[in-house]
Amino acid sequence: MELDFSVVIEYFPRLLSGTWMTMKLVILSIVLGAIVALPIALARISKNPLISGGPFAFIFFFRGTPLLVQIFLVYYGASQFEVVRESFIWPVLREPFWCAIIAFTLNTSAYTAEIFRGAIQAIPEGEVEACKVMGMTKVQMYRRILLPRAFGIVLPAYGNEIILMLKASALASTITLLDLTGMARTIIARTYTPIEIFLAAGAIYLVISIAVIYIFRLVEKRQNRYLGTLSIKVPDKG
Amino acid sequence: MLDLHGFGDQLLQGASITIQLALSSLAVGLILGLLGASAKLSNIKPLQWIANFYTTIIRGVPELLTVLIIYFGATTVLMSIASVFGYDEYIEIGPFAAGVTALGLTFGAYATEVFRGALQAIPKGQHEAAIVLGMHPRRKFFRIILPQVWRVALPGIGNLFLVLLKDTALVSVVGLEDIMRKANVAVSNTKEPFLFYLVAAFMYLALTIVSMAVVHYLEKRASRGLTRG
Amino acid sequence: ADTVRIATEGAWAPFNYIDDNGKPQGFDVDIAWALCEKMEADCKVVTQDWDGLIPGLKVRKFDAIIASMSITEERLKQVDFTNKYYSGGLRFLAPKGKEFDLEKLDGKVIGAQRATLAAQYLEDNFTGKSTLKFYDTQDSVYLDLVAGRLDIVLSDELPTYDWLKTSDDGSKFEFKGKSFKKEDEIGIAVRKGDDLKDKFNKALDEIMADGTYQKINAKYFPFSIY
Amino acid sequence: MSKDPALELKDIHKTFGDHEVLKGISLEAHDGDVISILGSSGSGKSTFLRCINLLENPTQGSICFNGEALQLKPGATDLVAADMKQLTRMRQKIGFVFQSFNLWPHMTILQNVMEGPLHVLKRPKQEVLEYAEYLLNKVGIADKKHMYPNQLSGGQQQRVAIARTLAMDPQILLFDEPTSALDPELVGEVLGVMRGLADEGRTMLIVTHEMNFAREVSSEVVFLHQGLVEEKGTPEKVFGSPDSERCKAFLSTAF
Amino acid sequence: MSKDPALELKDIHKTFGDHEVLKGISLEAHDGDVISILGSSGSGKSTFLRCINLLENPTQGSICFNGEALQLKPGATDLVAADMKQLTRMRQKIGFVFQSFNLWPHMTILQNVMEGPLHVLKRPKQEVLEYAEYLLNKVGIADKKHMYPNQLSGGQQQRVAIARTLAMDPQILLFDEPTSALDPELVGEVLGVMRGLADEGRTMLIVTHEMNFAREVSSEVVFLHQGLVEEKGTPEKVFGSPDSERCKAFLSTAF
Ligand SMILES: Nc1ncnc2c1ncn2[C@@H]1O[C@H](COP(=O)(O)OP(=O)(O)OP(=O)(O)O)[C@@H](O)[C@H]1O
Ligand SMILES: Nc1ncnc2c1ncn2[C@@H]1O[C@H](COP(=O)(O)OP(=O)(O)OP(=O)(O)O)[C@@H](O)[C@H]1O
Ligand SMILES: [Mg+2]
Ligand SMILES: [Mg+2]
Repeated sequence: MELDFSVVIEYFPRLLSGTWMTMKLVILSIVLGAIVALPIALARISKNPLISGGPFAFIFFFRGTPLLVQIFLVYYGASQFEVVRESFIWPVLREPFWCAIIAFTLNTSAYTAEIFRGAIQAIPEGEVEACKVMGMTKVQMYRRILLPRAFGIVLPAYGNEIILMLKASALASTITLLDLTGMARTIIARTYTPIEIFLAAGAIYLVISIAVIYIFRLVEKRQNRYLGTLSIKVPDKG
Repeated sequence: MLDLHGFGDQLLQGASITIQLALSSLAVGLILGLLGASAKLSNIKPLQWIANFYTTIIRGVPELLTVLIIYFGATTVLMSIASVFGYDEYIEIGPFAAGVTALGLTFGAYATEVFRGALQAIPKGQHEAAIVLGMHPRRKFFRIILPQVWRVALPGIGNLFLVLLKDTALVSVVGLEDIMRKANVAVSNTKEPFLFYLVAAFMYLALTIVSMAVVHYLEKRASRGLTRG
Repeated sequence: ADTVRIATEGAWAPFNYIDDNGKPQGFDVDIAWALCEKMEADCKVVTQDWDGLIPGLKVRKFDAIIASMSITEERLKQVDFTNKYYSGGLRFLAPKGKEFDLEKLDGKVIGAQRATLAAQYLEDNFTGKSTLKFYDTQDSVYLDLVAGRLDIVLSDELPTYDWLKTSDDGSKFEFKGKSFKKEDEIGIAVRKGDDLKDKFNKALDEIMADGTYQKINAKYFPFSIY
Repeated sequence: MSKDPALELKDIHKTFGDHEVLKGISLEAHDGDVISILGSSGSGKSTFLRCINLLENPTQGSICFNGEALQLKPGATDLVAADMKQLTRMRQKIGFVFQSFNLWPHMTILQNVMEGPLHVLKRPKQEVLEYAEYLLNKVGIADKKHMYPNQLSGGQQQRVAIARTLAMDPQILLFDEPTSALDPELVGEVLGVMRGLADEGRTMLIVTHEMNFAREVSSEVVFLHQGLVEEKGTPEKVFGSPDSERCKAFLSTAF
Repeated sequence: MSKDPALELKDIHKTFGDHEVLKGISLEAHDGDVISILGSSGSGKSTFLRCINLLENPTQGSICFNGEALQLKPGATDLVAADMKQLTRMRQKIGFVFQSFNLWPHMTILQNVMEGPLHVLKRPKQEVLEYAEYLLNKVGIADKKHMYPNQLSGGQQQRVAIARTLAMDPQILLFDEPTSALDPELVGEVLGVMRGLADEGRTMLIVTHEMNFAREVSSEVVFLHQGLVEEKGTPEKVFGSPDSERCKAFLSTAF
């Protein structure tokens, strides 16, 4: 079987439109995920089990189950119920795009929360004590020192998370979205040239990942010029 | 076990497939990871290039796509290689083999980085202490370095295994009868997606918990004597 | 001789589906076994995702596809087909009581299974006018129709007929308009140049002649679908 | 002002798990006192110092600051602050200099020094800036103000840490082995700065292993042993003719 | 046996990049010699010692062991062993004790000591076990044999490292500042063990900063300066009336 890359050229514009959908999915869920993650991370750090219990369970569920299951639960699972279909959230839930965003956001926020938590807890105890002896309140301590400090630590792990999210977004294709993978699969349904089209799609993903890695390296370099290297263990996603 | 409209047994069968898939991929991935790390740390440029190429590609392409490419592509590639040698029969790459290949490759790429970090974390003095005894390099690697690498790498590898466990769900897309696929079949028969996907989720969660316990046990064993007692 | 590996999809009731023992069943599967008996071949029926059927056949994962696959020009570029073993048609499907002017589906959300004749028809005729959604399986199409995410569905008439009649959800939906694309002929796909094609054709003639086919037909539909 | 001591600690106990590290330590510091705390490793010097501003929670005892008692209430295993506002206020008046500097690495030297007065005390920016520059000048690193901590040597970092503490205008300064993380060559710089502070009449509590320094600058020397005050007095007394055998032994190995 | 020196180094040079660290050092050690190598930090002491068993590859020079020359061939930037078998054999006869012990943390004390004779020399297990226990007893930590290195203090770890080296029955022992990673209190234990070895008549090369120790145990003292032997002789000579001004200066700061 010879490969025929002319189909790639022919369908390239459609692959690009899939790429755009992928970008929208990733950017939106990463941004929303970060916003959701911060309070979860802070609650998770609390020594009070009443406060940290919920976030713990949330993080555990979303990190412990496949994203594919999570998407199906949101998309097919929720719509099974009449109540949901008649409620005010249905206009959102009926859209596969928003279902994907919801699943991705919840998923990435669980991972991001762990990254934030790791970063905050990686700050050497002495630096925290330096805040305390100065008479800072908890709020001042977090706002002025710990969160800005954590930002620098978080970078490598967070860059990783974005790439993992980019790749995980391929699962949107399973709920009718024409993201890059979905578009590739649709094209293949017509042309029966899986290898050519998948390779092309893979190459596009690769280019985006490499761009993300590159950007993060740059930012990191700037950050760590002064910071030295303090990094945390990265929880990976699946 | 719940009856689940008669699909309970099938889901359990799916779980068994999922576990087999995960363990087989783990074995493949660990070997690839060690080879990859050794290649990256070797002084041989072409080996470094190959290893870098491998990890970059695999880590930049969605796992779903890797599974699809291997599934549809590997057979073609294998057969065209075989036909060069005059062998023209069909070479079977079933969903299981494709899954193991794709997930093993993925695991291996990430494990390469974990092992590389661990190898580099072994102080130079550990090597030197073996060298000055006149120890053979291979013996040094297996008796002195590897046991320590293993300890350092374990948390990272454990993490990767949890990822792998969840990635097995992707192989359902090419028709492997794992938990996810069985859940899909159950959904199409019963029209109860919420129930079955939730059950699937908890099955994965259970597998995750068991894996975490195993990893924890291994970590404890491996760090025997390494923390001040 | 060698085993003949026959692939079906397993998500296209009543033609092919997976029962709660995990075994493929349905009209296609019955036909497959009947043909095998006539050919005196050792057969194995495997399931395979729809998207993977033709690629799988081409790389010899299996030797034939009996999965209610329509004979189309595009597919003929990739594979050979036997004579038809039944013929179908496409038909729209929507909630009972809702009025549709089938000439004016602009702005509506229409669903179909990816990589089917229906999907292709929609792509050729409705791209840019209606919102098209393609699914991995026909089951998912029904799930979303029931959920209300789809206004209207285009699918093969015969399996949909079965769904309307036999499923709980089906009772809330009905066909809209006439069936079309009646020339849609369903055949068995084999690799290009494979002599299995002739063997299947011969066996098909035999089961048509000795009434086996009619018996299988009657098991699923009260009318002839040939 | 009354004649209350600036700081008065009574019968401070501290237990970690089963291990009683402090077994009842009392100490008074009046304005202008420079008190050196000596003792072998593990004798509880750091723990005691950290109990003063509740970096560690004592299990028993009382802490008075200018005659005002710090409100304590029983927690799970030890006493915790009953009034966070009061604690915060006291901490603002008690400066603490760590062995390991603990500068914030993501801020420049100047930002480190300005952080407290600007955002905790909420003083006007211009005033804080001027004062910070004055202090950095005083500890001799004004020229490094736009650099980051990791770009400085240990001795320089410790001087910044002292400036950061001074910027809060604390009434008392606590030092926990401020030079022991430094290379021998760098110790001098920091001791020089501290000597200057003593000469200014600042009230200081200093945990140190630098005997010569302690002898020169202290108004009082306290020798801790196994969680208790074993010897206490003027430097002449403690270094010259200690009563305690243990103190004698400690000093003989130290010199 | 002939009267060949146990170890004979001739004109050893070593360059790192552009920096010539050793500029031609020669040295002979006969059986029973205890040679101390002194010199300020950066003078090349460690580098020289590490060149002896090719932990560093010299850029020039020759190494003879019992009259047998170590085969060297030019590598990319320096001389590398031409015959790995020969090198391995020589290394087995030259013991090396590191500043930082380098015990293998995943093995117990006993396993650390037995590893070499058992798996490198392939001696019978029972014999190795008995000898290991004898050695651990000799260095005074027989009771710790089933513990792991990290559970021991630095001084104890260094004694294990010495036992591990002795277990190979080396003809010569090289020590690279064996006590400088230890707390002052622990130094004594290790020096005691080494003194015992010297008294037994072992051939040793010792890089050290412990002047008193060097003076007592050495049969010869070598003072390195900037990659060259600046002074050399009996301890009486070198410590008592060194010819070199630099040596004099070094010794005056050291005591
Ligand atoms: N957080 C803690 N948990 C348990 N034990 C502790 C803790 N902090 C200190 N200790 C123990 O308390 C004792 C006193 O410690 P502390 O740090 O106060 O001694 P120190 O006099 O400052 O010694 P050094 O001169 O070494 O700094 C030690 O035995 C130490 O192990
Ligand atoms: N691997 C290396 N690469 C480059 N330079 C090196 C290397 N090892 C040592 N040097 C340099 O060689 C010189 C001599 O180092 P060496 O460690 O031999 O000194 P030393 O006499 O042992 O000092 P010390 O008493 O501090 O251990 C130093 O200037 C050092 O920086
Ligand atoms: Mg202390
Ligand atoms: Mg050295």
